[in-house]
Parts: sequence; C-alpha cells; structure tokens
Amino acid sequence: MEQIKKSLNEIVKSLISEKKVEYVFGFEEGTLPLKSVPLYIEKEEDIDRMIWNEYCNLNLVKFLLEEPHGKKIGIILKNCEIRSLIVLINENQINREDIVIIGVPCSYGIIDFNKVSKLIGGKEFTEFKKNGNDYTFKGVDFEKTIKLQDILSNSCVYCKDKNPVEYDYLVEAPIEFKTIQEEDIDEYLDVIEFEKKKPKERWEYFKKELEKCTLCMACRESCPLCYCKVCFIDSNQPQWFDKTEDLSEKLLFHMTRAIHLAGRCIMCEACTRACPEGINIHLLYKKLRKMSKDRWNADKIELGDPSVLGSYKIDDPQEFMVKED
Amino acid sequence: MEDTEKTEEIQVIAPTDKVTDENWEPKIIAFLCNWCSYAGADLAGVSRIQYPPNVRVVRVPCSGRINPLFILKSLQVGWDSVLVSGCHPGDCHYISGNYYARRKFSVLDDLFEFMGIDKGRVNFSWVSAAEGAAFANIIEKVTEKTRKLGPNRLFKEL
Amino acid sequence: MTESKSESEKEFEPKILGFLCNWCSYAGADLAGVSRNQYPPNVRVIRLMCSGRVDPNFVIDALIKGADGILILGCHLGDCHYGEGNYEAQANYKMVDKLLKFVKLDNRVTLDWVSAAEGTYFAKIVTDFTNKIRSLGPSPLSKKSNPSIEIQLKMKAVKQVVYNPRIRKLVGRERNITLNENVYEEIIDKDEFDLLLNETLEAEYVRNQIYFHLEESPKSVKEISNKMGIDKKIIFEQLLVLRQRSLIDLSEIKGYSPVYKVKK
Amino acid sequence: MEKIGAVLVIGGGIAGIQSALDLAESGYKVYVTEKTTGIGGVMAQLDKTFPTNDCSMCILSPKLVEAGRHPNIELLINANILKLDGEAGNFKLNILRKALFINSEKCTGCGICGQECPVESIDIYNEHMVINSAAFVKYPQSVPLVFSINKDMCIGCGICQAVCKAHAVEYFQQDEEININVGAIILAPGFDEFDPAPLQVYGYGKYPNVVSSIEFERILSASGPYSGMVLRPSDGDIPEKVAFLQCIGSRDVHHAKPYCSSVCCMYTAKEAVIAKEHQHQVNPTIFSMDIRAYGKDFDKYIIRAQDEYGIRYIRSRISSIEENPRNNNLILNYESEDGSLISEEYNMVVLSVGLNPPDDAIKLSKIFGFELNEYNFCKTDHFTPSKTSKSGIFVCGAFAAPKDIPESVIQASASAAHANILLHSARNSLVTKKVYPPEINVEGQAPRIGIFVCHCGTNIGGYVDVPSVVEYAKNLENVEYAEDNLYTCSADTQIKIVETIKEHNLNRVIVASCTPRTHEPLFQETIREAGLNPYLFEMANIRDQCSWVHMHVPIAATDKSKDLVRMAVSKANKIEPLQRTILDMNHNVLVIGGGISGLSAALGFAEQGFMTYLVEKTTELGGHAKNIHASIEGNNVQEFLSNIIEKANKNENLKIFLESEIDTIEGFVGNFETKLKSSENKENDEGTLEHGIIVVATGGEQYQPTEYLYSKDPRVVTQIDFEKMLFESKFDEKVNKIVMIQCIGSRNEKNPYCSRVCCAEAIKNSIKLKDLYPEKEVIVLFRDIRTYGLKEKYYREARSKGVMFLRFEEDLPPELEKEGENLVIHVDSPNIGKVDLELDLLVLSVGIHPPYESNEKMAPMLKVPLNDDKFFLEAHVKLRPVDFATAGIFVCGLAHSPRSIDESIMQANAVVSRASTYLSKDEIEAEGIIATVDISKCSGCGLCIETCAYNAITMDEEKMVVEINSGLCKGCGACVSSCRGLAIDLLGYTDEEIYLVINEFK
Repeated sequence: MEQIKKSLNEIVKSLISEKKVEYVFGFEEGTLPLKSVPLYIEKEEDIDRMIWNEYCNLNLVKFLLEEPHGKKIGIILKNCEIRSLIVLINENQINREDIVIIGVPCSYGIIDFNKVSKLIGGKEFTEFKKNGNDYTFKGVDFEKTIKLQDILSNSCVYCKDKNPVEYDYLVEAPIEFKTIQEEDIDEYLDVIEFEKKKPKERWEYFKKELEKCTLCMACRESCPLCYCKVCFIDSNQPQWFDKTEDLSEKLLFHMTRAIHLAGRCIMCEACTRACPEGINIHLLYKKLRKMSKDRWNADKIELGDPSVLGSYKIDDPQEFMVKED
Repeated sequence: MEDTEKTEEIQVIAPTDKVTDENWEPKIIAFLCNWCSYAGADLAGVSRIQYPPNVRVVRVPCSGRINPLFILKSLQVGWDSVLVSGCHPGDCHYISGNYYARRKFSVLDDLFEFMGIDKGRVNFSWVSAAEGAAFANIIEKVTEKTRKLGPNRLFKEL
Repeated sequence: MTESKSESEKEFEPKILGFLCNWCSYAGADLAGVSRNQYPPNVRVIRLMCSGRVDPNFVIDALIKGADGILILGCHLGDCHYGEGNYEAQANYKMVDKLLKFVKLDNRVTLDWVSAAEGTYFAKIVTDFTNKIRSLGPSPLSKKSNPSIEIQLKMKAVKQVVYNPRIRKLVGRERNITLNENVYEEIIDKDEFDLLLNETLEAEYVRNQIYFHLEESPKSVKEISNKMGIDKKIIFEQLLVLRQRSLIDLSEIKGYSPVYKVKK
Repeated sequence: MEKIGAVLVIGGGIAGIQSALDLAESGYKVYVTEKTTGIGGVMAQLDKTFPTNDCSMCILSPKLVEAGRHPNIELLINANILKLDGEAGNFKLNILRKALFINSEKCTGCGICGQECPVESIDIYNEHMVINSAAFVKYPQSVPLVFSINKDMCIGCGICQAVCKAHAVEYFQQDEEININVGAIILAPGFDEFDPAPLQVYGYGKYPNVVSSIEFERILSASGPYSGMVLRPSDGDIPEKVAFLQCIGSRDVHHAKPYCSSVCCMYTAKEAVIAKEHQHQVNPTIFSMDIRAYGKDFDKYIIRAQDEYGIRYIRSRISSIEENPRNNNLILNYESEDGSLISEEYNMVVLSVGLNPPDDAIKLSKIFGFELNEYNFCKTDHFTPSKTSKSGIFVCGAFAAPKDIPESVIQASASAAHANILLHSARNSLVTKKVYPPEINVEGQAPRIGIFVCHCGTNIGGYVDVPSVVEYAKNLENVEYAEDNLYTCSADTQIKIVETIKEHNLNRVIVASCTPRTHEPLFQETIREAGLNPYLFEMANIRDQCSWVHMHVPIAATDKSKDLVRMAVSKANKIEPLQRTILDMNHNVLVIGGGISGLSAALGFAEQGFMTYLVEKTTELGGHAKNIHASIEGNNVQEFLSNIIEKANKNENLKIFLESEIDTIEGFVGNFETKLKSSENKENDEGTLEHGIIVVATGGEQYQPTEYLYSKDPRVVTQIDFEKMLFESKFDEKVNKIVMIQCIGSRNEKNPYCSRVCCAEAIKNSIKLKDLYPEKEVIVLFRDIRTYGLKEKYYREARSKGVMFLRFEEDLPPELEKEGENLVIHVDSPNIGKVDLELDLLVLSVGIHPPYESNEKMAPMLKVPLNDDKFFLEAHVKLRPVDFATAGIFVCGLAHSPRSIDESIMQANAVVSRASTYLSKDEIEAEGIIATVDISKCSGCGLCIETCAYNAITMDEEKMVVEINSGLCKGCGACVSSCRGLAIDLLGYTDEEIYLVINEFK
C-alpha cells in the first residue's frame, strides 16, 4: 500500500503543479470509521489528505458525470472503475480527452459493508482495528474480528482483471500484487452455481429477495451507468409504473433495469453494496454479461466497441424462437 | 363436410370478466410486424386456415419497435402469454430491425430462464408474408402451451 | 304377417322402403288395393307430396339403417302435380345412383313412375323389385350381414357427399343449364355436365373417405392407399385438397412419409 | 409535336412494376397492361430469392400494394394491345380489356364466389398442382384483389351471382376496347418458362416425379400446394435423393435454345438449399456443365451450398431419364467427367428449365414495330441496352435477354430513365393532385369516435355477430357513433362516412373490417375528404383475424372482434393528427467518378436539365473503358467513349471537375453540401457545391497479378495487354502457342467473388486472334466458362474456330515452369488428366477488385456500407439494387460489383431514374409516421444512432442530444425501443398508445 501511496502522490503532485488538470478526484478519510469520501485535489496541500485503501469503495466516475465537458480532470481509478469510464466514454457521456486516468492496480479489492453488517449482526460499530488481514470491529456491546476475505465485495472475489486496461498514468504497484488472487476461479462462478438450481428455487429466491425491495433506487443511484435524465420508472405518458408496493412493480423495474444493463454492466457490484436491504441484485446483471459472452462473444469492454444491443450479427443464435412444426 | 359442421358445433366461451379455472380460455397478446407477420396472418385469413381464437393482435411497424417493457407489462396486466413475431432474418422491411429485436428478445428470454419464470408465456417467432399456415400453426402451438400453463398469475398472486 | 323364429333359415325376406308421391304413385297403390292386386308384403310405404321431396340423404340414411332396397315412385314425367318435381327426383336419383355405384349398392335403389291409373303396374313393380332384392340377399349394411367397418365408413363418406352444398347446388341446377339455358344464355352439353358431375362426386367421395380414415387414426398416404385400394398419387392429390381446406393437418413424419391427422 | 406526359408499361411483373413506380413518382401518368388478372409476374410465384434467401412475397407485396394504390398508376388487367399509332413522344394505343365477368370496381375480393363455385378447376398460379374454382383470384395476395370467371371452365350455373352480396358478378360483361395516349412505351412482358414436355427424353409429363423448376418453386413455397414440404407427386413421400438437371432448354442447339438462361445455375442452387432447409432428409444432387455464379455474392452462395448444405455437384449433362415402374423412382444414366458411365436412381428429378421469349413476342414486335433478335428476344444495342430499335419504345427485364430479378429491376429503372429523358418537358402535365378540404383542427378537442363495422357481405357477418359488435362499440369510451355496413369499403359507404363525420362532428374514425395493409389508405382518403387528418384513423381487422379463421366458433369470433374493436378504441383515444414534413429539394446532382458509368449517369441528369457536377480524380474522363477496344459482340468501345465524352463536354448542364476528389460531404437528401479537394497542380476555386443527390460511380481496379511470373517474364501478359496487341497491330507473329488462364485474382480466398467479365474477355480475344491468325493455337484454362445470357454464342463460336478449353479444379491450379528459355505449363484437368503445354505467350485473365483504400474512405464519409469484398452495398440486393439505404445516394458501375460495359450503362441509367423520383419534385414529403426525440430526456448515449439503418439520427455535439432527420426516418421504431430513457417515441405507434392497448386486457 505504501508503495502505491507514494507513487500516487507523485503523479497527483505533478499533475497539479504542472497544471495539467484542474483538479484530481481522489478519496479522503470520512467522519465515520472505515468510511471514505471523495476529495477534490486542487492544490498540492490537498494531497496530504488523500487516502487509498480497501474502503475507498465509491466509484468516482459517477461524479465525473456531473462535470461539464471540456474541463480537464484527473481521476484515480481501479480497473473496475476504469471499465465503467470506458462505457461512459463509448456512450458519449464523457470525453476521453477531458480525463486523465491515474490507474491503480488493485490488490484484494474493496470491502462490502453489507457483509460486515451481516457478520456483526446488524449492529453499529464505532471503532475498528486492522492487523494484517484481521479486521476487528468494536461497538457499544461487542467486539468481533473478521478476516478480510470474508468481507470483500463479491466483485473482488471473482475479479480477474485487477490491472488497469486504460490509463494515462499507471501507479507502480508492488510485485506481489500480481500474484494475489490468481486462483483459478471462474469469474461467473456465482452465476453458474445459481443456474444449477431448479427453476422453482430460482424463482422463489428472486421473489423473496425482491419482496424486500422498497424501490429506494439506491441501486440506480450507485450505478455508474445510470445516467438517464429521466428514469423509465419515473416516466409519465405513459406511466409504465405505479411504484406501488406490489411485487410485480418491483419485478418489472428490476427486470427492465437488467435489460438496460445487458452487456453494459461492468461488474463493479456497486448496486449490491448500496442496497440497504442487502439484495444481491447484481446477480441479474452479471448473468446478462455472461450471456452476452456466451451468445454474442461480446464481453470485452474496450474503447470504441459497439453496444451489445446496438449491434448484431446475421447469424446470432436464435434457438429460443418458436418454430412451426 | 365443413359447412355442415359449422352449424352443428357450439362452443361456449367463458365470460371474460370472471375467470375461473373451469371456463378459462387463454388470452394471448401478439405483437406482429406490419410487413411480414401481419401479412402472414392476413394470408392465413384469406386462406381460411382455422386456428384458436385466443390471440389479440397489435400491429407495429417492425419487430424492432417492440420494447421488452411491452412484453413485461402485458404479463403484468394479465395477458396469459405474449407472442412477438417479425420478419425472418434478412427479410426485414427496415433492413435490420429484426436483428436488434432478436438481441433484445434473447436477453429477455435468458432473464426469464435465469429468474426461473416460466418461459412458455413469452414466445418469439419469425413468420413471413407467405407463411399463412405457419402463422396458424404457431398460434395453435402457443395457445396449447398457454392452456397447459393455466391462467397467468405470474405477477398477480405473488 | 306372422314372424317365426326360424325365419332366418327360411328364404330371406327383404325390408324395402317405398317413397311414394301423393298424387300419382300413392293413388296407384290405392288402386292396386281397391283392385285387390296381389304383391309381396315387403314394402313399407312413406307418403310424400312429391317424388321431388325425396332428399338424397333420405335414401342414404335408409340404407345406413339397414334397408335392403328402396323404391322411389313418382308421376310420369310431364304429369307432376307441381310441374317439375319429378325432374328434380330424377336429378337427385342420378346423383345417388352414381354415388351408390362406388359402394356397389346402386342396384338396391330404383326410381320409377306410376300413375294413379296404374294399379297393376304398381303391383308388378313391387313384385319385381322385391324379387330382385331377395335374390341379391340382405344389404351388407343390414344387421343380418353384420356390416363391416369398411362399408360403414364408405357410407359415411357417401352421406357427407350428399350433404355437400356445392354438389347439391350443382345437381340442383343441372336441368336449367343442360336443358334451358345458363347465365350466358348458352346450353351446356349433357355429357359434359355428366363428366363434371362424375368427377366431382368421385373426388368428394374419395376425400371424405380419406377424412374418415384419418379420423380413426393418423395415417400416411401409403396406409390410406392400402386401406382404400386407390393409387397413392390420387390419394395424395386429394389429401392436398383436404389440407388446403384446413380439414386435416400434418401429424408427424415417419421416415420419409408424412403422416396426417384430422384437424380438431 | 406535343409530348404526352404519360407512359405505357406492358407487363406487370417485377420489371414492369418497378418502371411504373419510378415514372409515377417522377410525375408521369402510367398505364400498366397485364395479360393475366393480377400483377406480380413470376416473382410472386417464387418461394425465396438468391443469394440472400429473401422471402419473395415479403419483399414483393409492398411493391404490389404500392403500385395498386398509386394515384398516378392505372392497372389494366386482362388486357392486350391491339394497335399502335404515332411516334416517340406521342403514341396512340388501342387496347383490348377482356371481360372478367366480375366488376372489378364492385368486387371486394372477399372470395365467396370461389368458395361456392361448384366447378373444381386447376390453379395456374400453383402450376396446376392444386385445384381452384372457375371463379378465382390469381393468388391470395394478388393486386388488384379482384376475382374473375374463367369462362372456359364455367358452366354458367349462376351460383356466384346469387352469393355475391356486392352484386359484382356480371355474366354479360363484354370485352372492351379503350384508347390511350402516351409519350413513351416500356416493354416488360417478361419471359415464358421453357416447356420440357416435348423433350420426351426427360419424361416430363409422363413420369409423375419429374417436375419443372417452377413447379418445384411452388412446392417449396409455404403457400404452395404442399404447404412448403418437399414431397414427390407420385406418393407424397419425402424424396431423399433429388436430382436437379441444369440447362433444360438452355445452351441446347438441338432444341433451338442456344443461349444461356443466366439464372438457372443460381436458382437451382437456391432450390436445392431451400429444399434441404425445409426437409433435412433431402439430399440434392445438381447436374450441370458450368456453374455460372457470376453475380454479386453468388459464388459465396454456391460454396455455402456445397460446404454447409452438402449439395453435390456433378459436371455432366443427362441425356435421358427412365422410370423404375415399381417405385416411380427415376434412373439417370450419365457420363462422368472422366468418361466413365454411371447409372443412379433418384426419388425425384427437377428440370431447371430455361427462360424463353414470351409467346407473344412476335405479335408484340409486329404491333409496335420494333425488331427482335435471332432468339426472338427484343433486339437492343450494346451501348443503349434498354432501347428498342424503335424510338420512344424501351425494354426491360427478361424480354431483352434472360436475367435475374435485380438485373431486371435495374433495367426497369433504366428504361424509365429513357422515358424521363424523352418526356421531361411534359412532366407533371397529366398527373392531377387531389385537392382536399382544409384540415379541421382537432387540437384540444375531446375524442369523438365513429366506428364502422363491416359485414363484408357474409364474410364477417356470416360468422361474427356484427350488430352485437356495434352495440358493444357504442358503449366504449368517447364513442359517439357506431353502425354496421354491408361493405364498408364500397363507394356509397365512403360518402356515408364523410356525411357521418360531419353530422356527428367526429374527430376519430375506426373501421372494423379487413386488413389495414390493403384498405387503410382508402379509408384515410375518405376521412381526408371530410376534413380530418388521415392519421386520425384506426382499423380493427375482424375479417382476416376473426371471421375467416374462427369460422366454427362464432361466439368466440364475436368476442374476439369486440376485443379488437375495444383495443382500437383505446388507441384511437390517444391518436393525434400527424403532419408529413416537407423538405426542400435541391435539383443539382453530384456524380463521383468519370468512367462510363459516371458519364452515362451524369448525361442522363444533364439531358433532363438538372445541373450536374461530375467529379473525376484523374486527369481525364473515361475510366477503365479506355483500355477496352471492343465488346465481345464486336462493338467499338473507343468510338462510343469519345462520343459520350464529347457530349459531356458540350452539355451546358454538366460541370466537370478533373483531378478532384471529395473532401467533405455534409447534409442529407435534397440538401447536400460538398467541398472538393483538387490535386496539387490544380487550383481550387470551386468553393462548396450544393446538390440534392449523390451518385457513387467510383469504379473498380484491375487486379495486379503477382503469380505466373507476371512482370518478371515479358511473355506473361494480361488480357488487357493482349487486347492491345491484337487491336493495335502489335502482335508478335512469331508467337504460335498461346495459353490463357482464367480466374486470376478472382474466386480465391482473398477475392471469393467472380469478376464476371473475364470469361467473355478471354473468348473475345481468342476469337479476334483466330480471325487474324487462324493457324495460331489457343488454349483456355478455366474453372467454369461463364458466358451467361446471349454471350453463350461466342463461346460456341470460339470452340468452332478451334479455341481449346481445358478445365482445372480450384485446388489444382496450372503451374508455370521455365525450362531453360522455354515456358511450360503443367495442367491437371479432370477431363484428360495431367498434361504439359508448351507456350509462347501466357495471357492472364485478371479480375476486378474494388479500390480498397478509396472505398474505405468514401463509405464512412457518405455513411453507406461496403460488403465483405469492399464493394459498395446497396439498400436491397434484389429490389433496390442501385439505391443506398440512405435516401438520395445511389451507386452504379464497378463501384457496385464487377460488370460489363452494357451492364454498367444500364445501372447508370437506372440511377438516373431512381434519382429522378426525387429530382422531379420541388419538395419531398416525408413519412408521417416517424420517430421524434424529446431532448429534455435524451442523454446522448447514441444507442439510437447505432440502431438506425437509415442514418436518420445524428448527434448534436453542442447539446449532446440526438436529432432525428424527419426526411430520412422511415418510421421503423428500432431506435424507440432501444432508448433506455424513453426519450424517443414513434408517432402513430407511441408508447402510450401501445400501453393503452396492452392495458385492454379483460
């Protein structure tokens, strides 16, 4: 981490001092333990407040969407976030030339606080301590030590591309980074496991999970790819959704959202981490990325790629069509 | 043979407001593209090919016009199943609308499969302007399938 | 007449149905009675106002029910109380006769003319016809013969033919277009018309047979051809018409042979 | 002499229809005469079309409907020409319209007459394979959809008159003579299929399982006699082994059919492929001499047929067929290529019959006074391939020579271009624009819906309880009025509808009757007459979707009808008037490329008075043709070229820019702006060109060979070099032995297509050589000789003059070896095995390839696509062969695909006609049903741009939102359904309208 921090500092410093950018997006320590908040680094002295660690778990790209075009901005990103940036560039939301990407190789990944919360029984912690991979959480009436592996975001557990694919500056990372998490795990293992269940079980699972949804839109708000000016759920004329407590409304919302993310989801899993009800909604989107790969061989995320639903091949598979006898 | 049967056969259709399991008849909404599938349905008509009376057709210019939301909404409001039909690959009057449609449909299809929702209620097909009999056959198939599945309570009695 | 249990061992006594018009033939029968003309007791008479009333399906139904013979009697041509009713009867009889040839029952139905003055002639007709039927033996459709499934199916097909509205219309207009004039003020040659009628009847009869064979169970062209003893090409051609009319449908393909079924 | 702004088209096949539509859209009154009772021709009988396997009826029927309802087109069916007077620009014709016995004005096409007709007759459309009635319609989708009585079959029973509720049956209808006055005539009578019955050797007509290819086409069709199943006539079984015999009535001197029919190789491959697709059990074998897959993407199709579908090709001509009487199988005896005799049994045989001139060719030529050629096809000149010998009479389609659909469509437009050029001064003189009352403004009004429910005689009323549907409709939301009609489409009902709209102040109209595909325009017209916007109209199809298909369940059919009416009402409550956008049309034309195609096109525009800019990147006009001295037919190309260049230079409306290239092009149809870039040594003072049309005639390039020691040994030359030697008397007389190798740079992995012209080039040069030096020896090494069409004659001539032809296989190409100073070529031929040939001169028949770099640059600039081979890709391979999907841009010549000079000229002419449909108008009216974008919702992601096939959507880079060009939008809605933010909607089919219809579930 120290090495990364050092390299990061140098890059940010040079960008600021040479006025290559108006400011750099990074993180600083939040007011609560284990919370980070975004930091605008405009001056060299801001750099001291900058942090970089496993709880820098917000996707800063989301903030870029607020910025006007033509403003040169630096941004510190992990590869999953870079992927989201690529999609946004492809979708004309961000100009590549406006952005200076400071790519950071990722080690273990980031913490999923929904997992933490579950392991400490939904209680609130006020302090924590870190000793190697052991994280100790302390609250009013408890203290619990948890291994990092158990609270990592799922996206990080399955992540295969920890090194930035697109960047202007690459932060130097310690050599051992490259050997971390190189286990031979299928990146779609959770989807594959889920697919093995019986249809009824799958349906019951989603029914049960989505029952909990309150249509609070945290998934939408956290998603780097949700930038529509008016979300379809808020549309009137026609008013497709009544937004009632009816489960069918929730199902329709999540299914439509999944279709909107088909082949676009960059598997950061921000949605699942953001869900106050702990619904693993990302599973749906991940499934559709896997499907894009299986069906159309379209799971790479590269600059200039056509979108999955905006392109086709003449011989796309169509085994699901009903045929006459 | 055909004319005598007409008067002999009497069929009672369930009143449409109250649906009970015994007198239930499936109601199917079909989105057909104007140039091929709707024309195929017309040909079935002109050729007097008989098929079950359970489908209500919505004409759209192209299968590419069909938003997956139409399909989901149809199931939500209670249609027992949905049929979507366009021109065969290569025949699209608008050059490529059906190819984009096919991608959307496969997403929806996989989503249904993954979520364990019965796929029998969502049916996609290609029917050309020359395939009157094929159109009738597909309607028969979809109606039979829907009948077996029973009334659509998918999004009703959750 | 008293019936004895051992009748079946004795000479066969046919059951004959007679359709008699009110104005001539029935009166002729009355005259035979008044004159005490003797004739066999096998005929059961149904009185109708005119021989033109004898719908072809009366005849077919009576045969299906097991009648051994059918006798249709009307006024002599030109004498019809209603003008041309007996010409209608003639046209209908012609169609029935052609159809019954297919099932080899044509010699069990006869049309003749008896006037109110011909009591003796009436008795003679009845006697001759009864003798003829007696010599033919029981109808293959009567209970005594234990009718085979094949003949029943064939009769069902014949029955459907006479129900066919196209054929009825064709027969109904025959006289007009072959004797008076058709809509173009032309006259169609009688032979030409007969040819057309024959072809139409045969085609419809074959189609109906095929339909009923398929109603029993789905079959291929070859299977139907074997059952009906008709060339595969003809069966196939008529199958196509049935399919075109959306009465039958493909059931499955066995090897290289499509198997057809009736449409519900 | 006064020119008449009207044109007569003879023949209602695809070629005739295309000519008629082009001219009708260009401001002329068009009459189309058709021998039969419906237009559509042979294409309407086809199942699929090669090489795309497009469904024939799907792509044809919109054109039929368009022709049927075009205000400037008058269809004269069942008609023959009796007499012609006058001259080019002003012809007078006497036409016989034979009685149909059914009044086509009154006939609604319901078909009850056919159902009730007691006569079972044969169905000509289905090639006699199923029955039809004496009262019949040609085929279900026929245009016009009117019945007629086949008097030969009819017995005059009078039943049809009794059942026709429209009182359309008129037994005393008489043949009628009419006189018309036109400025030009286009001949499109098509072709007749060769009748194989007289050739007794094939047993056609004798053995049931020998069918002709057109019969097989009907067998394959889903609407055909066997419902699309591949079955054999003798017993209805699926034939496993099917043999296709090529060249029946083609390339056959013995039966007076010496020419090649051009299309059989491809349609046979297609039929074999489709047969296999329909019935996997079928294993087709094709017996052919050469495989003539010379068109765009044809060779790829043949390769797929062989590799993917396993279709077997045998190079042999079958001499006779015998039947195995036991099983009706057919025994084929043939000689294989290596000479061995083989006998094989097949379950079915398809005879690929050739194309004959129509049987009335001689009659036509006498009436019209034009000449026929030696085969009785219409005689044309090489450089004016669509003109007959008589001025003012033009020809297109298979009547000029056997050709496929796209070539026919090209020539159809080409002949229309000639009519345009001849008559442009009389344009718009005979077309009347209908005047409608001013439109009532319904904005802000609550919907007041009127519903008209049709009985359609008994077609609907016999099965659906129409009065109850009317009662039901009356109680629906905002329905002010509902009634039932015997025929809602009849003329008197139209008057009634107009009155009712006025009387009840209706502002939305619904007709519940038949299909909107054919009848919507009629009713829209009606409500316009009442002052309503035509889009304030909806239809419920209760005939084709209820009464006709649920005859046995009348209650259910009635329920369904009510549902459909309710759904229509629901939509009608939301429909709004739509306006067709009007776009200005700039009448200037930009032609890119100064070869023969570009020149011909440019002259076609300039001669109609349109300002034309011709841009050529080299220093002189003429293009590739500069190297060609003569056509295979012996025409002088150089003379033609210098004539046409002189004409171009003289024409005031033609501005030529040499040494110039396109720098930028912006805009869209009617409104393009182009900047040119001149080469360095030339000054650029042109500024910006404004124009409404773009023609891409950028040509092709000759393949530069690297094989066979070319450019290393002077004894190895190309055909162009060789031609130069022969025609410019530079031939070295010491050269005695000449070998030619075909397909250099064609039909290989890199360029999988056929270059189409090289076979004719080789033969042309061989004949020339033999004419000059009969003693010299020429051997042509080939894979297939593709002298398609009437060029076959020269193949025969070459052979008779002693030119030798030796075939080789693709994987065993000839090898050239230098033995000392001598050149020897090793050939392994399937006919004679391995041979070594000594030679003095090797001539390479090199192919044509696209200018890769410039095409790759040009395509994105014009926003038009290239195909896999990097030729420009037209909008539709079959029916829009010179258009691009993007309106206002056209392609011709080698830019499209390799082709000969006459074919390039034809394409250039076609472009002129296609573009004239725009140029003839001062403004273009766009569709009313188009997509619109709500920019307050658009986030500029650009997904819609990707899905638009017409380049109608562009990004406003300032605001980062999209804009939709209403002139280019065709209203398909692909963009609408892909927009995640629901920012786009499709007028006429809005989300809200569809939402409400969906919500009508009850």
